Amino acid sequence: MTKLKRKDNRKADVIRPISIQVGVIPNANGSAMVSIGRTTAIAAVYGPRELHPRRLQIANKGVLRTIYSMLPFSVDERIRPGPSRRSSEICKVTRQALEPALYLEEFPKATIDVYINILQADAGTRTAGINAASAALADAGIPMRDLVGSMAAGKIGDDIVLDLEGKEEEETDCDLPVAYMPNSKKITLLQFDGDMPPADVKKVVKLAIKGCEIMYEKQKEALRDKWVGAQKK
Amino acid sequence: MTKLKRKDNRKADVIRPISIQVGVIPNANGSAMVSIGRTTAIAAVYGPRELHPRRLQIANKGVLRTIYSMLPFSVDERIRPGPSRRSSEICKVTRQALEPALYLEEFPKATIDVYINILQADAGTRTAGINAASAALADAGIPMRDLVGSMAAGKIGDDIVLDLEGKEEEETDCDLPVAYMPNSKKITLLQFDGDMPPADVKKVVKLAIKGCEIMYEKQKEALRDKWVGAQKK
Amino acid sequence: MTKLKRKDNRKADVIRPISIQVGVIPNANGSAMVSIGRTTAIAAVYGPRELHPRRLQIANKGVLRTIYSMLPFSVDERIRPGPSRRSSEICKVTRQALEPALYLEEFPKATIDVYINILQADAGTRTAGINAASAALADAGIPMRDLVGSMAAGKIGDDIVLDLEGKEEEETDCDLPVAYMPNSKKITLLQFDGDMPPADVKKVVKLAIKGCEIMYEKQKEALRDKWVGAQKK
Amino acid sequence: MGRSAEKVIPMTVQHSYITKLLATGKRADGRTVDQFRTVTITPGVAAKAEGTARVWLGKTDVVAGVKMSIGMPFSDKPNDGVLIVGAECSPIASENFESGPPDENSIELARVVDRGIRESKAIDTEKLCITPGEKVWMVNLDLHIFNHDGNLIDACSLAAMAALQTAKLPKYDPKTETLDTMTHTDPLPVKRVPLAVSVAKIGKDLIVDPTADEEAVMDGRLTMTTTEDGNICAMQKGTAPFMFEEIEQAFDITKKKGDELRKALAAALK
Amino acid sequence: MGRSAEKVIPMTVQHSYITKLLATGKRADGRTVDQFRTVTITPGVAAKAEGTARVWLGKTDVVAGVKMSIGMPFSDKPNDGVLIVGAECSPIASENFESGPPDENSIELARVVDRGIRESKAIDTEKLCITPGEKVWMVNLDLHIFNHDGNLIDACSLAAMAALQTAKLPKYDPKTETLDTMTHTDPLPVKRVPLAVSVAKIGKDLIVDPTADEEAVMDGRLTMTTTEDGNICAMQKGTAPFMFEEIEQAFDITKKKGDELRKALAAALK
Amino acid sequence: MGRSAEKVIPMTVQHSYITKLLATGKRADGRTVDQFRTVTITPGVAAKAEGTARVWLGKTDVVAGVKMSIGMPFSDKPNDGVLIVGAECSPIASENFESGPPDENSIELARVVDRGIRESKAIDTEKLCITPGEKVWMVNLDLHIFNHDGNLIDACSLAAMAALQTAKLPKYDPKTETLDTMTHTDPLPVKRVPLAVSVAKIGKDLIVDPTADEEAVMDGRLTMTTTEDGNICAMQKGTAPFMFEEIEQAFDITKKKGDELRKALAAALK
Repeated sequence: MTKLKRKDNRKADVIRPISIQVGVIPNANGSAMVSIGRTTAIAAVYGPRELHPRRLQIANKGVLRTIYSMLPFSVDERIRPGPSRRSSEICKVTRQALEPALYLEEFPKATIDVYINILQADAGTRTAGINAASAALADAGIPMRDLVGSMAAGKIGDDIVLDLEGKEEEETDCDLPVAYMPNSKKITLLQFDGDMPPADVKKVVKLAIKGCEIMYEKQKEALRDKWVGAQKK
Repeated sequence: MTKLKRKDNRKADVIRPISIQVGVIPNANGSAMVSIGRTTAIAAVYGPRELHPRRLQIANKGVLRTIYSMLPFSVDERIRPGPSRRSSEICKVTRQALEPALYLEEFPKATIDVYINILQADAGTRTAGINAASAALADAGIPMRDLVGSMAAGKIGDDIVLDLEGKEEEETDCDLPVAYMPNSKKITLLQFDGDMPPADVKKVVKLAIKGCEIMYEKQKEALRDKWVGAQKK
Repeated sequence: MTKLKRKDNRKADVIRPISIQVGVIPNANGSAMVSIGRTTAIAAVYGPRELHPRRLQIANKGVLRTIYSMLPFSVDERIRPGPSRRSSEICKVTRQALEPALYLEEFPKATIDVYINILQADAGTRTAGINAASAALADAGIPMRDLVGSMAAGKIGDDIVLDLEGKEEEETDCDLPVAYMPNSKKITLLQFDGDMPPADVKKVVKLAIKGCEIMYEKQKEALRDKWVGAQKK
Repeated sequence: MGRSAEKVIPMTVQHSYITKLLATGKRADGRTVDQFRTVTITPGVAAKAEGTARVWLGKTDVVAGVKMSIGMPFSDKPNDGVLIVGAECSPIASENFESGPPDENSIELARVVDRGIRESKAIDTEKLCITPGEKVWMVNLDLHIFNHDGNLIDACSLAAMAALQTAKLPKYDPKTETLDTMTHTDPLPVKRVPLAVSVAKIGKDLIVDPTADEEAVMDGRLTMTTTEDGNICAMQKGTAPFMFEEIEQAFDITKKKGDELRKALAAALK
Repeated sequence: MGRSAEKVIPMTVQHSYITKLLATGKRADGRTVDQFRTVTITPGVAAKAEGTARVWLGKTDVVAGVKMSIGMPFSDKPNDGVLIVGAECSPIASENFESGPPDENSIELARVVDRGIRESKAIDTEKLCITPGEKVWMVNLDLHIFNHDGNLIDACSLAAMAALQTAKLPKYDPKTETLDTMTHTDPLPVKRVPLAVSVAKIGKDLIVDPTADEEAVMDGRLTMTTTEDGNICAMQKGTAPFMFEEIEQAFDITKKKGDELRKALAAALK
Repeated sequence: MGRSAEKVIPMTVQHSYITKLLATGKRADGRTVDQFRTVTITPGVAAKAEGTARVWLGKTDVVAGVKMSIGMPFSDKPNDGVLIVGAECSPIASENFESGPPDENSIELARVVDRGIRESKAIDTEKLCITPGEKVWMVNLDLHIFNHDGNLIDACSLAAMAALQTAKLPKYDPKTETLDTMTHTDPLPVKRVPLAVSVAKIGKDLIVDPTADEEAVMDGRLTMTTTEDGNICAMQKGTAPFMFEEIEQAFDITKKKGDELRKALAAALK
């Protein structure tokens, strides 16, 4: 096995520089901005609020709605605003990654709306979005079973690596994003594109979980920082 | 007049091989698959059921809705899913071809939904669809004044012929689909594209009606077969 | 300053031939056709009538809705039917140009719908549309604070001119449409595309107001003509 | 046409009034069963179009407009110009029409008018070829309703033929491959005059040119498009069923009325 | 799948019935936890397609069809043909499906099937290049549901591979640059057979090939696409969470069941 | 902006509070009538764009981004690059904004910003021509709202000019006709700095930079886009009517405030 050489000289299990800030959208009930390297996601939470139209209300539980969208200039080749097949799927898996953390049964007939905007995209936008959404839900004061950390892992040559950046993602053919609730050890997002024996896939899942745990701690830090900041005032 | 020579050696008043099977979609209240040569239509009936949104309900009668669509790979050049101008018109004339057979006044505020999918298209898809829909409505146990048989006729050279297949339809410039309820002798579908003296048009209508009567008998047979089959079990 | 030479030999402050006729759409509650040179707008008013869907109703006032659309063959290069970005903006400014003339508070939960169709377009379609809509609202017998006259002015070379026609509009880079209620001297539409010192802009606004006053008188005339005509019958 | 027109509960009173009158051979506006309302045909109503006409059948008011452009022929007809017909039942024309993309009724309207023109080869599309397989004239024919008082198909068909017959091609410069839409040269080549005539069935009676009130109570509609030589080039049955004998009657009525309308059209375009 | 399927309030009675049975290793239809329903694969069901297959898993009934055309390659893959997968959960198949553009579930279905084929390089896209950077074959693979009784992803994946393996290229004439869709020549080059197998979690149990009733009460779904050589080329977790150990179990189940399905597919295409 | 912002029943209490304060020359947040909130301009917030800037006016938070590509010029301007401006009032920014295609307010926002840039010829579009009539640079300018607390037009106009002034062209290789979006070379040629300033009318007062609360009670809005040489290049009246004298006052206010903003912009980009 030759020595791993990553584009940005990171070690296999090191995440790009992370910055998380909560409370960035004053109009929202909760919000967060998450940057991981040159990928930035901004999430805002509105709700719980009454769901309209009424025919979509559920009598004994609330609804979580997640809208993921990339700004037109967030990528190399401008993308048109509006939903795409890719973003529809991400909306769905993001919602399913977050739902297990919420007590939706406490909000009958209501909706909790999470909007995720990708400001710059350099790989890992869905996981950055889930981290931002998780922190924003907590920032909104919505009761949660646990925060949800999210991170992808992959493989470069023979090496299993954490948090692929853009160039790496282009060159590898393995991408495995995970979302994870550390308290209950529940995996709430799991997708995989690649071509590998199961044994390798397992290793990648394990490394991704490690990354999720790091993102989980970073979310807690950011929430604590806001709380401490508020206390000081 | 030279001797008629059809692509598939049929006589002028002979329909391609016909197969009708009812009860093909277990989830539906009624269903049927109709093949005429290499044209296959599958129809399913859902309802009578409450019509939503409510503003579309009619106080003293039910509504029949018909949605006709071709599968993308049913034709030579792939067609995109979703409604087209052609399919919108076919939905409308199909609905009007079937309505006279139903007692819609017995289902106030309700809808009966008929979905027609064309699996393979080799001319005569709207008439195949009407035959499938008629058999499916009967299969659903919805009270009917009569079954609706449907068949097109046309002209090749100087000859008036029944049931044009794909190649014939391309070469002729006369296409006249009819739907017909034999008991009351009512013509419930009549369209014509061509360029002919009225006398010829009359002859084509008459031949098409003959074809409708054949399709009518075939529908009855298929319904009887299912009934007998059910009895035997 | 060289002598002004307009394409159609008009003087700077002269409007193209005007024709206004009210009551042109029998089905509507009120209607008007306005031609200014080779620009023709037809407006029809339906309402006040109940607004659907109900969630759009406002408890203590009525809603004015304006839909502006150009017929596909009204311009040199055919335009596709349906809203465009340009027409959306015109719908909005047209609505805001007319609203101040109405007592919407007298029609709680209702809507007044104004449809404006451009039959031929040779510059000045939004102002022609507002004139037609104003006359149609009056024709519908809807109580109004005042009629709304509308006209654009611009600049050709060094000259400030009223009512640019198509060729002039192409060549100038100054277009300033105004709508105006003479009784209260309120400016209800004001837009400007160009590149001029404020002093010049002021002059153009003043000339456009003069044009609005002319259109205002023409509307009154047309309404009087219909009234007198009706009396004679 | 329009959503609520179809939904309307047959107004029993109006229905019996109209049918009782018809039993005596009369109609609410004094016409006989086979009489059209006053037909007014005004060509040249929109300066930017290659051809236009506005048609009134009584209070029904429609306009047709032709715009020409250069485009690609269909691969199976490399030498033929292309006809594209659109129709819009704009909410300006009736409280039953709604904004939005063309509904089922607008689409049927456009397609019935289209088929009559297409099947009769009314436009000499071969003369609209510029470079075979590459460049042909596109004929965009748009139908627009200003006021709906029944019988839209016939009105639109008539307006369409008037617009086509008065249309002139814009000047095309083959060197620069551009159109000069200010200068018009040759007339659009129109060979035949197909016109749609609709027959409405009310009880036992077949009437022509129904008003919106008559359409609201009619039991069926049958449209036939005829040409001057007596041929039929399109048929479309709408709403309720017809008997074979009624169709036979309709052949005669639509031919006779088609010829009348052709005469009125020729007079208007003289 | 479908709006109401997701909205449905877990039917307490049905849920406890299904879980109680599972505690004894049984399922409502008598199957074991790792048993598929009867698998029926019928290729060649639509004459105009380059390849088709209809697949039944019990009462679940889907069809896949391949249409080929000529198009431009993506600029970053100038030598590769293009695969485009679409899916339609048509309202013909369930009262829970609605008309309209593909919803979230249809899109996910298409994308999961697509990824298995794409990541495993099942189609030899380099052989689908006609002129590098300019002309390549486009493979349109459309999935359509006729009856939904659960496990749509597995059924569609199976139908997709059957349709691809039986597809033949229409004859392309490089001189005229036209396709002769009547004449078919070489088979579409398929190198591997990736098949999706979904595992449904109900309580502590992992079962395969869930019916619609079982899906209505399941706690989670995990799909893995495997190839004959034992690799995994796509995974997609749906609905509720999984524990790591459950994922490990799923590796074994999906490999074993994938091989069974591959055997059934080979037999059906013989 | 947004549906409910327009529907809102003028909150009598808030209205009288704001107008009473204004009668004493004060505003709820302590500003004078002609004072902007704190203006923060941060360029370079998105690595993949050719130019970006985020602008805060107090709590109003917007971002503008420029992406460049190669396209066809308009046929009537064969030597000019093309500017395309879009705006999205995303639901992230306010509970009054909704998902979906751009509404009337988003469209007006984009068009007003667009017109100021276009009419003032701020971008030297002739320098964006690569091959006359065939290839020119397309400048896609997208405006996005993160938090709406009033005065979106001014904020977006400022962000737009900051993004344009900092934008650099990606490297274009005329041989391969491809863009290297990793390498940026020359700055986008910007000749003038048009900035929109909106005046809100509340009772008798004209104020600048209204908050969302002030917009909810304002009687009218008038936007003027000025350039450094004192010219006006776009105007747009919104909502309720203005008197001629008020328009005259607005000329002075918008010029003065435009110059202030231009100074702040120059400082931020130094």
